[in-house]
Amino acid sequence: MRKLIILGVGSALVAVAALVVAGDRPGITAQEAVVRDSATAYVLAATDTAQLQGPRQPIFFRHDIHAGQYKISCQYCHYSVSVASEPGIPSLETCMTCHTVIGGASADTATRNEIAKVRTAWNEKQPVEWVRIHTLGKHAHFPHMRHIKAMGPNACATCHGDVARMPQVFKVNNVNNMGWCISCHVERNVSRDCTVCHY
Amino acid sequence: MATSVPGVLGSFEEIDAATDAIHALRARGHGDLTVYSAAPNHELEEALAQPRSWVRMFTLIGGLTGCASGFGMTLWMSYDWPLLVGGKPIGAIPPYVVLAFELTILFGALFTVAGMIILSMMKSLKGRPYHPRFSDDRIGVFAPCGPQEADAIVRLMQDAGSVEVQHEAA
Amino acid sequence: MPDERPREMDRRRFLTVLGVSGAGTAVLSGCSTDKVEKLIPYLVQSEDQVPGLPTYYASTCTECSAGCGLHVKTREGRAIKLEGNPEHPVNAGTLCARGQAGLQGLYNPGRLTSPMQRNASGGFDPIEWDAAITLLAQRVGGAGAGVAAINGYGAGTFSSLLADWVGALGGRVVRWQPFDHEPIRAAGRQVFGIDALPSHDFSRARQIVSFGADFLETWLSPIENQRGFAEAHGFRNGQMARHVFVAPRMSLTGLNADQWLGVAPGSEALVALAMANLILSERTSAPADANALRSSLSAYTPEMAAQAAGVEAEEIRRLARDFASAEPSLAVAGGIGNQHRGAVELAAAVNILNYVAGNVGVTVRFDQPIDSGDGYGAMRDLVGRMDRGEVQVALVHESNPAYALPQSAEFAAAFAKVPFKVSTAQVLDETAALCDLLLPSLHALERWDDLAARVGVTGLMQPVMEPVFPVRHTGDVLLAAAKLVGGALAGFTAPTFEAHLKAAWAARAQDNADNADNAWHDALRRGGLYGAPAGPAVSLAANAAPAAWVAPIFDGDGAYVFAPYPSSMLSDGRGANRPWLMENPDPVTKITWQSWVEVHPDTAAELDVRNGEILELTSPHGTLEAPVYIYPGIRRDTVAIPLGMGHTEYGAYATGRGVNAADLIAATDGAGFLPYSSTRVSLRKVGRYEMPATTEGTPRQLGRHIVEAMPLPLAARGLTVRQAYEEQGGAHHEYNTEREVQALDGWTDKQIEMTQFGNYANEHPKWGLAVDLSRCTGCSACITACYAENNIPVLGEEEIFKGREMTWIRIERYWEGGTDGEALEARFAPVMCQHCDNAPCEPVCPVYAAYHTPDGLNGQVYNRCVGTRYCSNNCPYKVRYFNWYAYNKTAFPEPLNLQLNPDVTVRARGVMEKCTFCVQRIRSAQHQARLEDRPLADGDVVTACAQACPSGALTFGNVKDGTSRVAIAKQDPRGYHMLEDTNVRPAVTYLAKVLHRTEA
Amino acid sequence: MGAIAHDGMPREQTHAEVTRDVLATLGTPSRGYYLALFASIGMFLVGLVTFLILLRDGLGHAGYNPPIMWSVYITTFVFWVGIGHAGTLISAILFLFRSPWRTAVYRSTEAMTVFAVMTAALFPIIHIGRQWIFYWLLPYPNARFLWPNFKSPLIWDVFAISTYFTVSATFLVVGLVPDIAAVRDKVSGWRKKVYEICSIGWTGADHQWRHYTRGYLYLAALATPLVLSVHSVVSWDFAVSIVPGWHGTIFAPYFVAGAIYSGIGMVLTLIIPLRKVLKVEHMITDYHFDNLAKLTLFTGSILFYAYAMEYFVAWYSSNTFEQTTFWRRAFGPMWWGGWSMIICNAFVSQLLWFKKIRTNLTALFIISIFINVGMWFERYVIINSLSSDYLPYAWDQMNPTWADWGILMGSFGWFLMYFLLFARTFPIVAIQEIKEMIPMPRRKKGAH
Repeated sequence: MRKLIILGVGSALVAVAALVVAGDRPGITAQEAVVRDSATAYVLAATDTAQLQGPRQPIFFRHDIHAGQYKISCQYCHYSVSVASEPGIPSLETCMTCHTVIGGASADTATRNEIAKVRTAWNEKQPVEWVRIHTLGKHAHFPHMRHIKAMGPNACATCHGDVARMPQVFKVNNVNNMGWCISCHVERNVSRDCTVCHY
Repeated sequence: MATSVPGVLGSFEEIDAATDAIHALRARGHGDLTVYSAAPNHELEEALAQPRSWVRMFTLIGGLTGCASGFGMTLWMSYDWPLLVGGKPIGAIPPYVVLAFELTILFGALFTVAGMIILSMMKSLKGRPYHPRFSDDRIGVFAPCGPQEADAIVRLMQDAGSVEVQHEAA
Repeated sequence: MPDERPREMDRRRFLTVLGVSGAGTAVLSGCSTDKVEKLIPYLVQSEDQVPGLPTYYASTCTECSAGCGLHVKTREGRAIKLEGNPEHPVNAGTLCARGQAGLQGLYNPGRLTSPMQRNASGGFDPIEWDAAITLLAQRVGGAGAGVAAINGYGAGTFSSLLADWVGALGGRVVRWQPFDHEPIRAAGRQVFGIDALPSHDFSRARQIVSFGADFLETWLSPIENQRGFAEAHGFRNGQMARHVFVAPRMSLTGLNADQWLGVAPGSEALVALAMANLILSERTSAPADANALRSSLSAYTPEMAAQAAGVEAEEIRRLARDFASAEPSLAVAGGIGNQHRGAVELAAAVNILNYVAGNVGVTVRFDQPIDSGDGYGAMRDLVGRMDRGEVQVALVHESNPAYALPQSAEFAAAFAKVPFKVSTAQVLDETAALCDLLLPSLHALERWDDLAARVGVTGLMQPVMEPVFPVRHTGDVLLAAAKLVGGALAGFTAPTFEAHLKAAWAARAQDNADNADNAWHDALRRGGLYGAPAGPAVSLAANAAPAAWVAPIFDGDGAYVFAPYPSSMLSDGRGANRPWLMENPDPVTKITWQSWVEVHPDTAAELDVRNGEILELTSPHGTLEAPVYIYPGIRRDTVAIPLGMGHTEYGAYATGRGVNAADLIAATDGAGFLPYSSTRVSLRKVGRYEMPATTEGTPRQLGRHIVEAMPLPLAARGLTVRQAYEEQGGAHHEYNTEREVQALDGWTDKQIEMTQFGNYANEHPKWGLAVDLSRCTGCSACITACYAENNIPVLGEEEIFKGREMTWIRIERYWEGGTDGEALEARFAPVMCQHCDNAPCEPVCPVYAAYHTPDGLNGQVYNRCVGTRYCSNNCPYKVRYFNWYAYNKTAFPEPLNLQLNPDVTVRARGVMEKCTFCVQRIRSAQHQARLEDRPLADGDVVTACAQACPSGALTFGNVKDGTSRVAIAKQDPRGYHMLEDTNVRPAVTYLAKVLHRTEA
Repeated sequence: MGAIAHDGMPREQTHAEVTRDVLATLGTPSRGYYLALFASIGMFLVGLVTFLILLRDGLGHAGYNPPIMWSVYITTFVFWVGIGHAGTLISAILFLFRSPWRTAVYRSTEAMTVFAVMTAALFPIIHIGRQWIFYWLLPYPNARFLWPNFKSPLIWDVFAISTYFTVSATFLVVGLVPDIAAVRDKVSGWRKKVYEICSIGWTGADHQWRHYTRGYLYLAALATPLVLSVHSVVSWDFAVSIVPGWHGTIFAPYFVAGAIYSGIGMVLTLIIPLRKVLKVEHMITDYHFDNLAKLTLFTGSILFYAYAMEYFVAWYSSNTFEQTTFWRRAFGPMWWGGWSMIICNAFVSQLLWFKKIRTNLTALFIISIFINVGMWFERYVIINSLSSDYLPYAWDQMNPTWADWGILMGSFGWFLMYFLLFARTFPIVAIQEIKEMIPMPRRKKGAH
C-alpha cells in the first residue's frame, strides 16, 4: 500500500520537476566571478586564457585594459549600439586607428604578440572571427538603442556584467532567458507585450 | 499458522450461522471481532452494528479544496500576466467554472480514495489469522481471547454452526 | 532547432558584422543559441552601412521595358527588398509583382557562377574569365562583319556601347524584346508620321476604351498605366471614369472594365473606326484637319461594324457618344493578347479615334516616347542571315529568342549554323544552352548601368552589394575584349564600364551646363535624370486615312481562334524562374505553377470537358496539351493560353512546367511584328485530368455581401452600402435592432473596460487599414511585397494544390453574373488578417500565442505557438496559415536565403502564422521616433502591401489619430466591414467598389 | 446455461462456482485470444510508425487541406472520448440507480472506459504542430512567467480528459481490489506474489468493507456528473467557436447522448465475442444484452432528435451560413458521410424497438458495428463543417491520407491491446458484486 502511495507521489514529483526544468533556461551565473577575474595578475599571456572564464578568442583582446585601464568608452568600438538594434562589432580598421602606432613596445612580449596578430590580420585582409558570447534566440528582437536611450550610455553592464574588469569576456547573465528580460521589464514598469520583442 | 494475536477463528458456510455466532460473542462482551467475507453483507453489518464510515468527510473536503483551487488558480494566473483575448475580460468567470468543476471532481475522488485507504489502515489486522476461502465462499469470524476462555468460545462457535474452528494459541 | 544562416562562404563574402543573424533567418526556440557562433566584423566599416539599420540605394528596375525607379533596401550588405522610388515619374514609389521579384533574379539558385565553354561532349566546362575573354576576342577579331548581336536590354549607355562595339567590327546589333509593340509604332508612323511609342495619361481620361490592350499587365508601362487608371477610375468626390474593354477575351484589364464588348477577333478596328466616324459626323469640335477623314471614314457605319463584331450597333453608338462627350477620353490598342494580322490597322484606327476625339496631345502624348527595340522584322532578318551562314559570331545579351520565338521561326536551326555563339545570360536559358561560350553577366543590382526607358527619363543603376557570384559585367567584358582585339576596337579605351558610364554621364551633364560631379551624385541619389522635354506638335499625316479594311487572316482551319496572351506574372517568360511569381496566383484564373487553356462555359459544354480536363490544341504549327479552365470572360469561338510557361531550360523553378503557347503560332511576319493571335486551333479532349493548383475555392459570393459594390449614382449620393442595397430593392434585413446593437456595443465596451490592466491600461495607438475596392485592380503586387517583407516561404505546386498557400494577403476574386446573358463582372478584394477587436482566434488559443496587443494588433507569437490550429478554424476570414512541413528549410535554397528579412522571424514547422500589419515596421518606426524624442507621425509606418500598391488602394495608419489618412478613409460612407454580422469588429475597413454601369 | 430470473441472477450459482468460473477466465488463453492480441499489437505498431514519421516531417502528411485544420485525428479523439462514456454510465450511474443487470458487465465496460480515455488522450498530442512542447498546455511554473489561457476550450479539454482518466481509473482499481484478493487466494507461485501486491492487503474484513462500500458509493456519485461534463466540454471545443455547423447550443446534450450511444455500441462489439472466448455466457446473458439494447435505443432516439433539430434550427435561423453548411452536409461533396451518419445512428438504432432483434446477438453485433462506424462519421461530418464556412473563396475539401488511417488504426490497436491484456489478467466479471447479489446459504431453511 505505502509502496503505491510513494510510487505515485514520487513519479508525479519527477514529472513536474522534469517539466519545470524543460521549461527553464539555465539560471544566472554568479556575479562575484567578475571580481575574482579582476583580481588576477595584470600581465597575462594568451596561454593563460585557459584559466580565465569565458571562451578563448582568436586574439586575446583585453577588455580590462582597453575599457578598464584606458577607459575607452564602449561605444568607441561598439559604434552602433545607440542608434541600431545591433551593437556593432568594431572593424579591424578601428583597431588599427590606434595599433598602427601602438605596438605595445613598452609592454611584455605576450601583449606584443597579440597586437602583432591584429596587424597581420589587417595586412592579410583577413577579418578576425571572434567567438560570440551573448546570443539571443532569433525569434526575439532586442533593440540595443532603446535600452541605451532609456538607461544611459553606460548601461551595458546591466546585462553584460562589468566587462571593463574582464581580461577575457564571459557570460555573466544568460541574456537568452526570457525570465531575465521580463523581471527587469516588470521592475521598471515597461511594456511586456509579447510583440515588443517577438515578431 | 504462527500468529501473535491469540484467539479463536471460526469459519462459516451459512450466513445465519455466522450472524448467530457474532451475536453470541458480542453478548459475551467480545467487542473486537474481525469478520471476513467475500462480499459486503448487510446481515453481517447489522450483527456487528458498527458506526457509519467517515469517508464522506474526505469527499466533502476534497471537493471544496478542488473548487477553491480551481477558481484560485485560473483567476490568479490570468492577472499574473494580463493578456487580452477576443475582447473578453482578463479574469472571466464563466469559462473558469468549467475548470473549477473539473478540479472539484478530481480532488473529491482522490480524497475519497485516500480516505478509504487511510481509514482502512487505521485498524491493523497484523497477526490476525486469515483463510483464503474467506475470499471465496466462507465467512470467517475471529475473536481474540486468552487461552482460559478459548474452549468456551470454540464451543460457542461450533454451537452456532461453524464448519471449522481453530484455536490460535499465542 | 537548426537555423539556416548562409554558409561560411557567403558570410565571408559579405563580411557582415552579423554573420550569424546575417541571413536574418531568425528561427523559433532559443535552442539554436547553444552552439558556438562567430562574429565576423568588417575589415573596413563602410560609412553607409550600420548593422541593424537598413540602407537604401536608388536603382532602376529591368524586369520590363518600363524602367521603373527602385529603392533597394539593404541590410548588412545584402539587398533584401525592392521598393518603388517615390521620386521616379513612372512608378512614384510603387512597384509591381514582377519588379519586386527582380530580387529573386539576383539571388536565383540557377545563376551561372563562372564562364562556361562548350566541350566536345556537348556539355559545358567552367573556364577562367581571362581565358573566356581571350577566346571571345579571338573569335570576334576573326569574324569582323560576321559579328551579330541580339540585345534584349533597353536603350542606354550599355546598349550604345554594344552597338558601337559591334558596329566598329562591321556587324550589327538587333535590339529586340518579344513584346516590342511594333504595331503601335507602325500606326504612329502611318497616322501621325511619328515613329515612336506614345505615352498615355490615364489619370486625366474620363472615358477609357481599351481595344484589347492589357494596360494593367504588360502593355507599355503597366505601373504608370495602373496609377493613372486608379486615379481616373477610382471613385472620388462622386465621380469616376468609365472603362470599356473591347476584345474577345477579358484580361485582368478587362475584369476592371465597367463594360466588356466581346467582339469577334480581328473586328476591333471596325468598332474603333465606326466610333471615329460617328464622332466626326456628330461632332463639330473635332480638329480641323480631321475632316479630311470624313469621306474615308463614312464607310464604317456602326451597323457594319456591329455586324462584323457580333455586337449591338446601339452599343457602339452609345460608346462613341460617351467617348466624345467625355473630355478628355482615351482609347488604347495593341497588347499581345490580340495582336493579329490586323494589329497595325487597329492601332491606326485607334489613333484616328483618339485624334478625332481630341485626345492626342492630351491623354496620348508623343513628348516622352517610350523606348522600343528594332522589332520582330529586324529579328527575322537576323535569323535569315544566320540561316544563310552570314553570321560567324553571335552575341546574345539579356534575350532569349530560342524560347520567345515560335518554333515555326526555326530560330534554333538557324542559330546552330552560327560557328561561334556567345551568351551573357545570368541563368542558363534556352538560348544560352545553344551557345558555345557563356559569359554570365552581373545582375542589374550588382552593376553600374543605366536605362533610358523613355525620352527624358533615364534611370541609373549602381552596385547595391557585392556580387553574389564572381561573374562580370558584360560592359567590362566587351571593353576587356576590345583591348585584346585592338584594331577596329582600339577606340574603346575606357578601363571599366563604370568609367565609361561616368564619362557618358559627364558628357550629358556638360550639355545641361552643370557641374558634372554634382549632377552625377544627384542622379545617383535620385536614381536617374527625370526631364520633361517638349514633344513635337502632332497632326495627321498626309496618308493618315485608314486603308480599306480587310478582315485579318487566321491560319489553319480549326474551329477556335487561339489567343496566347502574356501572363501578368511571367510576362514574356522571364519571370518563370522567380518562385514568387510562379506561386503568385494569376489574377484572373487564380492558378499557380501551371499553364491552362481558357474555354468559354458553352464551349466546354459542347466539348463536354470540366475544369482540369486535359485538352489537346492542334494548329498548323504544332500541338500542345493543357488543363481546361472554364472562363466566362472569353468568347465562345476563342481559346487562350498564357505565355511565359513551358521552359526547357532556365533553372529548376521554370523547367518543365506548363506549356509554351508560342509553339502553336505562325512565325509569319505581319509587317514587322509577330502576329501572336492569328492562328486557329482545333480542340480534342485527351480524357486525362490534371487539376492545376489553384488558390480559389468557390468563385461565387452566394449573396454573402463579402465584396460589396454599389452603382455610381448611389455612391455619388453618399449612400452607405446597406442603404444602396435597399435602394436597389434589396431586402431590409436587420440581424439586430437598434437597441440590440446599442446594447451590444455597450456590452463590448464594458468588456474592453474590464481589460484595462498592465500594458493595456496605458495610452496606445490603434493600427488600422482601409482598402478602397474601387481602386484595387487585383494586380497582386501586394502579395509579392508581403512575400518579400515577411519571409513567406514558397511551397510549390503540390502544397498549393492542397490549399496550403502561405500568402498572408490574398486577393479574393468573385464572379458576378456571367451566366444566362448577364454581363460577367469580377470583384477583387485583398484579404489579410483583419486584426479584429473581438478576434475569435484569440480566446481559443490554449497558450496565448494568439492574443491582442495594446496597440490593437492581433498578435501571433510564433515561438509560443504549439500548433493546435484552433485559431484558424475559428477565423471567419481564414487568413491564418500553418507550417505543415519545415518550409523554412526547403523554401529558401542558397542563395535565396540571403534575401530573408532579418527583422522578421522565419517560422519553423508546426506553428501558425499570419499578417502582422508589418509589426516589424511599426516597431522600428517607434524605435526611431523614440530616439528622436518625437511622437509617431501619420505615414511613419507603411505596410509592405500598402507601399507597393500601384493603385494606392491600401491606406495604413493610426485610427485613433483623427487626422490620419486611414481615419479619414474609414469615415467614407462606402466603408464596411467584411462579415460585419459576426461582430468581430475588424480593424480593416473596405470601401465598396463603385460600378459605372450605363443603365445606372 | 439459461434459466434467468428477472433480477438477472443465475440462481443455481453458488459463491464457490462464481469464483471458479471467473477465475477460469484467467487460465491459459485460446489461440483466438493470441491472434487477436498480436493483431492489435501489429495495428498499434502501424500507428506508432506513422506518428514517428509525423514527428520527423510535420503534420503535412495528413490530409489537411486548409481551411480544414482539424480532420481525422480530432474526429478519432472525440470518437474515443465518447466510447468511454458508456462505461462510466453503466458502472457509476446505473450503480446509483441500483439496477441489478449492470453487475455482470460493468467491469468490462469500466475497463473499456479507462482504455478508451487513454487512447483519446494520445490525440491532442499527436495532432498538434509541435508535439514536443505539448506540456505548454499545462499550468506549470516556468522561466517565462507564462500561464495557459483558461478561456480556451482546449485547456478545458486538458483538464476534463485528465480528470476523467484519473477518476475512472481509480474507480476501476477500487472495484478490482477485492476481486484481486479473491484471485490471490486461489493462485500460487509468482502470480500469487503479483496479485498479493495488487490486492494491497485486502482481506475482506468487516471494517474494510465498511469504508469500501461508502467510498465506492461516493466515487460513483462523483463520476456521474463528471461523465456528463466531460463530453459537454468536448462538445464545447466545437460549440464555443463561430464556425457554422459547430456553433450549436444543443451540442452538449447532443454529444453526451452520442457518446453513450457510441460507447454502448463499443460495449456490445467487445462483449459479444468476449463472453464466448472467456466462456462466461451464463453470467453475461440475453438479459443483459436486452437492457444494453434498450439503452442504445434510448440514446439513439435522442440522437435522432438532435439531428433533426440541427437541420431545423439551420433552416429556421435563416442564417445563410448555417443553411449552406447543412445543405452541403446533406447534398454537398461529402453527402455520403452525412447520410451514413444519419442512417447508421438515427435509423439503425430504431430497429431495437423489436425484442427479437434486441435478444439476437448476431443482429446486435452487426448493429453495434453500424453504431461504431456511424458515430465515427458523425464526428467526421461535424468537423467537415470547416470545409465551407464564411468566405467561399477559401473553401476546400478534406481528403484523408495514409497518415490519417495509420493513426486511426494505431488507436484501435492500442485500445484493443490493453483491453485484451486486461481481460486476461484481471477478473472481467466483478466477483464480489455478483456474490453480493447471491444470497448465502442458510442453516434454518426459510427463516430470515
